[in-house]
Amino acid sequence: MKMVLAIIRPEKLEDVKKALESKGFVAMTVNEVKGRGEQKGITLQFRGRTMEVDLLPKVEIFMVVKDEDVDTVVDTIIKSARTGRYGDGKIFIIPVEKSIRIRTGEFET
Amino acid sequence: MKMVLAIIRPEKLEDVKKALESKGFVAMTVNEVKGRGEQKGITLQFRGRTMEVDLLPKVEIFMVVKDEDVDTVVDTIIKSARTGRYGDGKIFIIPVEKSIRIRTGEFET
Amino acid sequence: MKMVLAIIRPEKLEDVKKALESKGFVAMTVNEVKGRGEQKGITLQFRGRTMEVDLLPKVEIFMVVKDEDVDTVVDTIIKSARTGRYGDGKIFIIPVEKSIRIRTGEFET
Amino acid sequence: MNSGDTAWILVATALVMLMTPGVGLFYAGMVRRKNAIAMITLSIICLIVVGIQWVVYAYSLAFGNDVAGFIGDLSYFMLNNVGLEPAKGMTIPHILFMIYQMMFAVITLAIITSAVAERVKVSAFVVFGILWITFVYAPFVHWLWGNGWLAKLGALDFAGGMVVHVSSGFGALALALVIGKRMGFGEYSMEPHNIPMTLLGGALLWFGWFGFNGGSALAANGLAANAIVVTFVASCVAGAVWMIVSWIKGKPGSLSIISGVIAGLAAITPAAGFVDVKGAIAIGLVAGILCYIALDFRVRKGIDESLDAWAIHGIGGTWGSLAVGLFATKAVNDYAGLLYGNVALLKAQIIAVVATVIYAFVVTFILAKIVDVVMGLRVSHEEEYVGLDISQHGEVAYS
Amino acid sequence: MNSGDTAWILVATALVMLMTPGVGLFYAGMVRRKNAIAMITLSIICLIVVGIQWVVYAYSLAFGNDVAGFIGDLSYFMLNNVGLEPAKGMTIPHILFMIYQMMFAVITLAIITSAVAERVKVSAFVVFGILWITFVYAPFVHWLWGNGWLAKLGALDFAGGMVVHVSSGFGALALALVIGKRMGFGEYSMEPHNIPMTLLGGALLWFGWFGFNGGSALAANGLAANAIVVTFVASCVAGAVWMIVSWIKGKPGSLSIISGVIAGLAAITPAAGFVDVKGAIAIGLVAGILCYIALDFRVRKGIDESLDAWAIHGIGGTWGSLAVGLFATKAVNDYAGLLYGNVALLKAQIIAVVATVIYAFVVTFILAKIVDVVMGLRVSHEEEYVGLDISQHGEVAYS
Amino acid sequence: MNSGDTAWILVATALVMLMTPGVGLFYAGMVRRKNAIAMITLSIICLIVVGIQWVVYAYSLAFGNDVAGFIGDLSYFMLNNVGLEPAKGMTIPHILFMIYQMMFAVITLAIITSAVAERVKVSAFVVFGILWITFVYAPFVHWLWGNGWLAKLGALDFAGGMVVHVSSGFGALALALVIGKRMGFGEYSMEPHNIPMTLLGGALLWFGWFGFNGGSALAANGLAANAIVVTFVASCVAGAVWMIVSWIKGKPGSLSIISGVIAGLAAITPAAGFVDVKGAIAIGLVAGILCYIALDFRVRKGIDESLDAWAIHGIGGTWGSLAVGLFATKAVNDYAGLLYGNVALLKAQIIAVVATVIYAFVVTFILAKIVDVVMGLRVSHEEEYVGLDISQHGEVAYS
Ligand SMILES: Nc1ncnc2c1ncn2[C@@H]1O[C@H](COP(=O)(O)OP(=O)(O)O)[C@@H](O)[C@H]1O
Ligand SMILES: Nc1ncnc2c1ncn2[C@@H]1O[C@H](COP(=O)(O)OP(=O)(O)O)[C@@H](O)[C@H]1O
Ligand SMILES: Nc1ncnc2c1ncn2[C@@H]1O[C@H](COP(=O)(O)OP(=O)(O)O)[C@@H](O)[C@H]1O
Repeated sequence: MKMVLAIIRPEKLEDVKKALESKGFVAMTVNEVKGRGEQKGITLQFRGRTMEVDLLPKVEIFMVVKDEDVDTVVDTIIKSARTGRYGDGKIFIIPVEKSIRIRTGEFET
Repeated sequence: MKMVLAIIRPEKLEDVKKALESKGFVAMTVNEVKGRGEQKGITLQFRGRTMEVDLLPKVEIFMVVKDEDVDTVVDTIIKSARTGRYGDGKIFIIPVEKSIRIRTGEFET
Repeated sequence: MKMVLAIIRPEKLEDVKKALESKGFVAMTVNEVKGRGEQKGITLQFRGRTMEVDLLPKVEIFMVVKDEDVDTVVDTIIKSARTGRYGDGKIFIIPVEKSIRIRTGEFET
Repeated sequence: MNSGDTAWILVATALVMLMTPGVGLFYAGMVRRKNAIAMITLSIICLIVVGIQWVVYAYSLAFGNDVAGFIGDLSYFMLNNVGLEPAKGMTIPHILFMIYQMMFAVITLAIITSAVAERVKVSAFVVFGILWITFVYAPFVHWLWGNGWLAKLGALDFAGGMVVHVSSGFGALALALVIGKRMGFGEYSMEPHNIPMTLLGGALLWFGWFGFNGGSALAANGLAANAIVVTFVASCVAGAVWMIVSWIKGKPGSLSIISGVIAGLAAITPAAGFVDVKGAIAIGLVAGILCYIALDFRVRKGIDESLDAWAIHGIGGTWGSLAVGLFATKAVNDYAGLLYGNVALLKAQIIAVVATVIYAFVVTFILAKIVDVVMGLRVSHEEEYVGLDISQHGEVAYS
Repeated sequence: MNSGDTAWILVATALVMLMTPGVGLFYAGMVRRKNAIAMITLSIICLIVVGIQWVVYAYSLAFGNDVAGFIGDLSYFMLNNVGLEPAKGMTIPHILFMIYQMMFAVITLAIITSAVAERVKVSAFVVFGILWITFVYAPFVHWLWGNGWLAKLGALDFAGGMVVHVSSGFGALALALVIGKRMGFGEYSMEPHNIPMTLLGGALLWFGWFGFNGGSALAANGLAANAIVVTFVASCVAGAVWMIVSWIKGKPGSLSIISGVIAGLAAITPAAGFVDVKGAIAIGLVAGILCYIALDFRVRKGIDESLDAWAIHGIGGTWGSLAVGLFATKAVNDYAGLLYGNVALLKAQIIAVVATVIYAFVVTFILAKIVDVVMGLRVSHEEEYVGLDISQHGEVAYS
Repeated sequence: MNSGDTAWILVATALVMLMTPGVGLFYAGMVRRKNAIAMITLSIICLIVVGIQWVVYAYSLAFGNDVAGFIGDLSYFMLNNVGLEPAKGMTIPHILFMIYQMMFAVITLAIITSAVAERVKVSAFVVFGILWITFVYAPFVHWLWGNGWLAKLGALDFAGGMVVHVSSGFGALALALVIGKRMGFGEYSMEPHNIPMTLLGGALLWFGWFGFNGGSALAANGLAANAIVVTFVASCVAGAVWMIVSWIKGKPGSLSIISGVIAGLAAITPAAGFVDVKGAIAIGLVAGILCYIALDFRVRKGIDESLDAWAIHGIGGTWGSLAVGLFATKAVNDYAGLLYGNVALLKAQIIAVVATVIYAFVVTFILAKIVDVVMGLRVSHEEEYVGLDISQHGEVAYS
């Protein structure tokens, strides 16, 4: 199995979810994160002092799927998350050795 | 080493922590996430407009442990996190190549 | 490619970011988490009742980098995140099979 | 008509109005994140529903011509005969007295929402609320302030020790027993999701209480001034007691401190127009201790009266109402208590407290049961699990 | 001078002042997290900028000696001739009337920020605000309260149905059209980031409205009391309407309920000194329905008047101003409406409403265009993307 | 007794009371998340502790019969002789004057908590607070308002420029030097955890200040009206100055704007009953600039007076107290300043300012040292690291 870990724009979450759902991929875990790619930083200020802020809000989705589904999932995410502008995000594929359902104890590898 | 990554019910966190502790597994990283398994969505509404909300709060725990400890950890989590109802969550086992302690620089593989 | 996943002190984030930047590693994803290493718990209280709280705020950074860059990144993080006291955190190296840029669809392995 | 008195009651009305969202915030901070909106919204619904109900008929039930010492008639239905001129014996417009009283009805119902936190069906609460104001609150007002049987008996309740706090406190206890515990109560801890919100709500309550107790003098005079002084002092003392006790038992939690403050405020409410500062200190001291014990008892018994309206308002109001019979002094008003050699007042207070405690508990229990049987007080397990914000209101508090 | 009246207006001034940060919080809870500070800060900037502008010359434009029925002269420039003694025909210090009026100007501008939420350049807003107060708000005050042409015509506006709500509501609509939609509007949902904050803001508005409408009696008397009663009742009724309608269409969202309350408050504002409780119920009922429809219409048309100042204040104020002509009753004040057999008042109200709606929309549109052309009303795409908190204020709301 | 005056001071008391949790929220938003509860709770503890202390003996120290021009005697111990009737020369109940003054004592101590943010031991703060009110605050009140030596000298302090702001500001500076910097101060940035909370707190302060300065007229009259006008104008001007300066240096941060507003409020406080609007503009302008420079200086010197009570209240209050001697005008009250040809007042103000600045700094330093030596002012490193919410109160702000 593989974990498909995608970092996307927060405003694209709904689209991505729907697109994946329509392909039958429902189960997922979602997390709000911050990230930067190659963008420049932004200068912040607090009562006269200045500081750099360069991390922008992103959404991290991960789905653990069968090896043969990886390509479909990746394709679906790319299509639904893309705007063509900087900041669209990245997808990483990570090997998963085992997946266990807590409710039943059953597992897949 | 392996990373045991578990998605559990938030209200089970205390139980899981205690169960792991009693088996000697203390170190862990915890994160609030949202997720869905196979549950149906719920319809939301904002001043007349409606929207689907289907991600429920979950807690993600990960522990990086020695290969031989994986089964104990997984078993302990299953026992302490299970309610038997939908939404109990999942555990994923991910290979870890190396673990480094920042304070000392020492590492394990 | 590898994912370098580091759990550090929140107050060290700026230093770590700057150190990595100066070595040319800009892209990263950051997340607020809670964690514990081997510290003892702390007793909390709510209107007379008591409870254990033992998870302290940490920051999780991950960077997906080329295999040959792993050591530099790890070294840089260790140097910039270390205080020498308990709680400095850990770094984990996880294999990544593929990395895809959503904007362009291009990928690296 | 006196413009100074009118100015003060105009403001006092606004202050008491603000207390209801104050209760909403106070409670909302203590529930889980998934029920934050629902908790505040219940307080807003109290404003809306009781606001309408009061002008239509409930004011009349409370203050209409006495029927058998028990209830008012419908002479003020739709505010008929409630004019812009002062009512007999008053120095403020009759209609101002009416709306000032309305705000008391509103907040009393809001206090009760403690009992149903995180599990009530909104529709059922609306129905329950209308019934409760009709059959518990309006009669209590009539008994004590509308020249009903307790007033005739000589019982005193300056700003609502029985009318507001006993009624809502013991009502909450009954309601909690009918609706049952929250899923998971006692199994895992349900931590307050936003303590600063609770402290803000508590601060607004404290602020509004100046209008609540001070306004009950219905004039801007020495009595009003005395009321705000004893009110504030009692709250400080009870807050200090909770701080010290929770310190002894562990750490001085902010929720303990602010709960102690509210306990002191509830306890001084019936007495604010009758006691002096020494009385206030005594009332605050005992209120602090009693309410702390009550809360502890409630928790140990495993009763899920979730946000402690009973322990704080119910027990605080009970103690304060009895304390009127002890500490009332002619230095402040026309009445003397036991400490000043008069036993009759204490007797009247005991009768009034016993009557209101029993009536509030029993009638609330019956009303809650009826609503539960007819339409179900409680949401489904699934709705409770996802939280009332989503299931009842279709909203998410923070995003 | 009357000390009771003065006490009341001192307090009413403070209450209305608090409404402006109240608007800030109300709005801020509904925007995305990245614009939370910016939304509150706009309201604070309204206080600061209009506060200064008002004492320098805008008060004079509004209440100075009449020039052609359209505007006041500069006789009160820098508060010359605005003393500590009562002005003619008043029982409160002239300077107190001045600051009470100032708070109305401030909040009116704050309401308009709805239209530019999450995309306005702060500098441009400051310039727009100064112009708008000068060319729209001050004239409206003069027309209706400064003995201008509408006042002479016999049009009534008790506490600002046209002066405040029509002007800001239709102004917001024009401004929204000029500045354009938010990036992504209509493409993805923009969820409110903190609903409890909106409910808190709403509660502060509700609270402050006691001073807004009650204070407009400029005395602590029966009229003030009537004003707060009808104000509160109308808000409850309109809140109940929104609750019911949103229940029918889905779930009773808290944002619907509180929006309904605000709609009721806006609608009763022009009428609060002229109608009785029955009139208030009618006004609240219709306001609830009309504003709900307006909001729905706005959404369906894809107009990004982001936080619905138009639908709620604009339409609410319009309806309420007309309703004065229907429900005004001599039981409350010296004026009678259509229901009481007088058609003249309704005619005056219609003329006034039409004039103010058109003027507010057109002149605001022109002012916004000028500012847009000269300096740009809107931030860059990139700044909008990272949010105004960072790009305009260099701050992050929560960390 | 005058009912209008009484109504106003009843309300003003409530308004000033609300300022203390306002300070708590204002400060809490600027600290890190792990200390949010602790910061608010300190303000609540000020209410509780000083509330009790004041009625027991501190009011008497402040306003009892003069002893050597320095302090009052114990004639008002336990509020003996503080009745429901007006005190000599007043139109409001004596007991009302007492509680109004109490709220000033409370908030002054709350302002000082700036200096110990995120590192103070609660127990030590309670002890320090009791000492500080006894040995710094009560004497200051006596000197200026209790017919003490500065009053006899002719020094004026309308609403607490020296009594409240100089004392707390310079006290905070001394306290900060004794307790030392926060762990990590200067090494990494400590970002405010919740700026909307700070803005809300600031709004409540602004609101409450109407009661603070307006109420100090002790009557609902032209003087009170003038006080709220100049107060508001000065705050707007100083807020505008900070906005502009921070704009020039980067971006107009909301924290800058609201800090400027508070600086203006602190500066106008001593002058609110003596100057007119032109004076207010001048005071606000200079206050904005001076306090900004002071804050900058404090940061550059690496002094961890964490939330800038010194820069804002201390410097603002100092400037405002001197400004009384410049801008006081007989158009407002019985006193004339330098600009109106009277040099005596300025002399008295200079003496008073110098005396209070030195006394506040030195005595606070000594008291803080004593507490530090006896019981330790500061938590352990470990407790500071996990945060005061957990270590002092056993609570977590948000979950
Ligand atoms: N190498 C990386 N390691 C970890 N996270 C990354 C990496 N590259 C990108 N990200 C994450 O993806 C997000 C979007 O990346 P970005 O470079 O902005 O996309 P694009 O290449 O389309 O501009 C970043 O904000 C960051 O969270
Ligand atoms: N394939 C998956 N990939 C990623 N996360 C998953 C996956 N399956 C489940 N999860 C996570 O686990 C949580 C619980 O899963 P769920 O399916 O509800 O458990 P159950 O199978 O007991 O009903 C989900 O909310 C989601 O966060
Ligand atoms: N085995 C582990 N698995 C998962 N997370 C870990 C593990 N060990 C440490 N961590 C994370 O790293 C953080 C810091 O670890 P800690 O043991 O406190 O560092 P140190 O060894 O320097 O004291 C913890 O709070 C936790 O989040």
